[in-house]
Amino acid sequence: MSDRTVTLEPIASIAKAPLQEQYVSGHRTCAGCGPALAYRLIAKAAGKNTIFIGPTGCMYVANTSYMCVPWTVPWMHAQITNGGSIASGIEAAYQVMMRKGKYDGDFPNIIVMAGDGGTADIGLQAISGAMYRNHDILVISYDNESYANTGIQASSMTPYGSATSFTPPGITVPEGEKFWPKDITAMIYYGHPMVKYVAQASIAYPIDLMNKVRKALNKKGSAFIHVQTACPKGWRFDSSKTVDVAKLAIQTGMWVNYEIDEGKKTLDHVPTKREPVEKYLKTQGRFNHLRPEDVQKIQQFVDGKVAEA
Amino acid sequence: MADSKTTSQVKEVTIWASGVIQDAEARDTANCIAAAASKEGKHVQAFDNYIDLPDRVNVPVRKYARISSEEIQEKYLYENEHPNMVVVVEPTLIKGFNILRGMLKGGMLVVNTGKEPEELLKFLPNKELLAAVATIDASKVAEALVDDFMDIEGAAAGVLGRGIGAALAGAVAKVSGYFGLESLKEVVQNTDAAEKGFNNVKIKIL
Amino acid sequence: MMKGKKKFIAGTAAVAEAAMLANVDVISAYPIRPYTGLMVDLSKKVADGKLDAEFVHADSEHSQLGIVHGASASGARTMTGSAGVGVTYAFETYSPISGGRCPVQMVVADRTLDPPGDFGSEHSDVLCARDQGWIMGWAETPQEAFDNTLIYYRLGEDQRVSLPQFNCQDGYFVSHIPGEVVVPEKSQVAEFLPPYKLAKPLDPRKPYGHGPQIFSDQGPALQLQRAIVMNRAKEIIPEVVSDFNKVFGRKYDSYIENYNPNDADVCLFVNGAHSQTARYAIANLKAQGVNVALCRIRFVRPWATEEIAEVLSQYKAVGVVETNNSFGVAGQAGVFTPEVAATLYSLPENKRPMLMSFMAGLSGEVIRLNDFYFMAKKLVQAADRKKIEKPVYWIGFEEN
Amino acid sequence: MSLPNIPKEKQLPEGCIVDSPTTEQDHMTTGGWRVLRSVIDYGKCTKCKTCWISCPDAAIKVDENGDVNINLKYCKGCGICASVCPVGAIARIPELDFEDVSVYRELPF
Repeated sequence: MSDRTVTLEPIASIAKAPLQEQYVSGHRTCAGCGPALAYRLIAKAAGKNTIFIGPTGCMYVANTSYMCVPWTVPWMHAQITNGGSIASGIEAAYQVMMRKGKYDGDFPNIIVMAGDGGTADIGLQAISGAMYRNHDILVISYDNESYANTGIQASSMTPYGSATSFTPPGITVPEGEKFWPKDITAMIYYGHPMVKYVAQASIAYPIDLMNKVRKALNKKGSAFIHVQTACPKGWRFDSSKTVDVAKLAIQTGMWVNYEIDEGKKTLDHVPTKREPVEKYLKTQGRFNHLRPEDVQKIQQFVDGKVAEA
Repeated sequence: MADSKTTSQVKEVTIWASGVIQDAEARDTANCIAAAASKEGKHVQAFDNYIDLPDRVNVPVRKYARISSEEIQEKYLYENEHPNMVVVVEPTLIKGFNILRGMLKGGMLVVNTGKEPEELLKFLPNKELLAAVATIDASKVAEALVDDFMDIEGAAAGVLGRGIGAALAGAVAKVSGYFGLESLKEVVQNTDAAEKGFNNVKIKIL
Repeated sequence: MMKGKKKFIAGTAAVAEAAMLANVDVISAYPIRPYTGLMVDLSKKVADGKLDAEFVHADSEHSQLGIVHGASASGARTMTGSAGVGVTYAFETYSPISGGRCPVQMVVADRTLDPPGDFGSEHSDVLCARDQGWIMGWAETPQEAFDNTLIYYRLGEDQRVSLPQFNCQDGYFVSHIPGEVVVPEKSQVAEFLPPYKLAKPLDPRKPYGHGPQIFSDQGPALQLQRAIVMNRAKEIIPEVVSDFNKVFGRKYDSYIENYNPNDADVCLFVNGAHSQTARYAIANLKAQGVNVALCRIRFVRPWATEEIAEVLSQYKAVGVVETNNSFGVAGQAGVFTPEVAATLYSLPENKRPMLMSFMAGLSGEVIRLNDFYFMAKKLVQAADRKKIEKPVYWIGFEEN
Repeated sequence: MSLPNIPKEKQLPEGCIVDSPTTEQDHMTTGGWRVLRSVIDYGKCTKCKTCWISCPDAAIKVDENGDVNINLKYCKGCGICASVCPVGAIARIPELDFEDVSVYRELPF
């Protein structure tokens, strides 16, 4: 396997974060877009020697219309189905081209930015294939918990009890979304023995997110990061609250930051006193319809998840 | 050959709004206008701008209503090419965008704001296109904002005129005369807002 | 001169030899009968160090195509392949690859689509993708499969074209029945096929964005762009084929092989492997005093409209051997009949032959000499009577 | 077969492969979206750069003195900066209260 000559150093603080932007101003994402913030931080952490693969999703449609490409680094569209396989092909190409002397640059960071649907639903097969084959790539799932660009339809990572335009609450289905979301990070880690690094991160903790990206890129082989990216359009909150909602997700246990590095699991940002989930649910219009028993159910689910984390 | 631009009898109403937050309201405004004119036997269309999709928070979105005494021949257009009337749900948009694009001389502008019509003129570099500018504080008279997840692009419209759409359509009725207040009241739920929109609109003839 | 080593191998193995000589960089594989042998051969060549390439065993055909798409966009020469429902499973990827102008090569040993569950050859699988902006054509023999591999790389990678290619062969007939293949020397291949160089690869040292969305009014120009380069591919085929013939000592026609052209009144229009049997049938008939010609196309895409029209204009009746299904299609046969009909329509009426279709070679059915005799008889009858009695014959279901 | 030529004004890069920007993407300015303008009180600002790191649009620039500045050409007015500011140094003021037209666009968005 071709080696990188450059190791990405950890970023100590906001003050030490690189000023250079790789995901630049001038894109069509929502005001207050969580995925766009994640994209910017990830690109910043990865730096210049990077290739992004963008499977169809918000970060393709909202970013690139009208021939926009707000990346200073190479970017390639993939179908929503095949972010994992296109990245595999790029990685394979660089391996062989460097071996054959057809490319004399440094081995690039190859990053797939897939949405929750492009990771856990329609894109799962290609990503799982890439992880199984241990291509030297980083797959990031920017999880805004729905198909947002098409008008907020439920994905398999939409939380229980969300109202989406495919899971509207009504007399027969008062809770809206009836199913519990897939645990994609666990699926990737426990289902792919060659994957040595997976992490969950949040836009509420930008330095942690950037350092996880750097750690993942420094690994040889496949790595996976699942980033919760609050979505003002889909979750129905004011665009100024994107980071606040993301933080509340951690404080209530609705989202847990952790990493598994070569088998060692570390929990991050564990709240000293966990807030009730209701506090989080109240901030978002998608949960407006929930009855006390639904909230109770979610609280139990979260309690269980936190207990086993 | 006939020129489709000059032979068209269609009155075009373009509604500008801030994405996501006012998306449903703007669509509702277009639907109210079309439904009211239809009550009077007019040929109508109401549709979303498709080109600017996906809808995003704060992005300018456009909705269109088209009213004609004769059958509308070119039904499949993406945009109103020459709006006779422009309605602005989020007043700030007049600063950032040429909301009068395509307008021929003699057009009308209705803005959802508590400000006086005169105050807006400084933000309109092409104000010479306008025959009238009007303001209505629709957000104030209607109070409620429609916030319905199912009211998104492509889905069938539900109840019309629950929120500020009724008030804005009322103002449009007064300013344009394309349809009467009574017809509007027949199609909207919030008849009070429609009436207030009609009565409270401040018009400045230019 | 025909230099090189003679081998006795089948079509998929022949392509593997060609891929090795083309020094392909990235290969993506997924098994499905009858093309799998290609990848079995290639994986061994890579494992044995005879070919320095990345051999990626994918999780599906769809991912196979994704892998070569990404690799090709990065500047690597690529090969993938499939058959039957595998070809259709990957369908989503075809237009993005040609639209992104990545000259991927996909080898198809064709196979009937399900149902019926059937391993046999039928051209229906990859013909579904004939409108996706890919160069497409069939080999008649393992030798031609070998040769087409190099010809397609040269044509598709030409920067005036930059389009992906379906390098097709009849499943089982060509893919599994060995024939003599002259494998040329490395130096000859190097003379014919320059190294792959993409105009704007994914390269952090000179970044580009590949495939953003566009304004709705920009779409038509991009579609026209693809039409123009497909047209250009057609224009440079003679240049490529003539170079190939010169370097390797072969005698390929550019677009059409017209066998026994001069004495015949009628012509069989055939694509792929069955043309070999047709040629023997025509020779046998000629010995009995019955004259039939053969028109075998070397490319389905780009379709050589003028050239095919010119060849067929010599005849009074043309019989299209379909080898594929297109249920409910104009003419109620397969996809070739409407294409030939449209081609003939460019001719003046007095030069336009009558047109018949023969549904044959479906679901792996062998087209026998007797079947071709039957088709010849129907064609000659139509030419003599100046009248088509029946436009479509389903071979095997017709009374004599 | 002859096909029409693509006139110059309609020509697009082959395969829709376009040049990457270097510092900003000027043909997609987004300042016109803004309803509320963020205004920094430099008297309160501690230069912690929390606003800078939290901006999805990279519309906050850090100058050579470490001061943060809002790039009105691109700021969509989401208000995250004001929400995350630990000292409350960022106010949100209606854009219409300002007379300057920062952006004026014809093209879609």
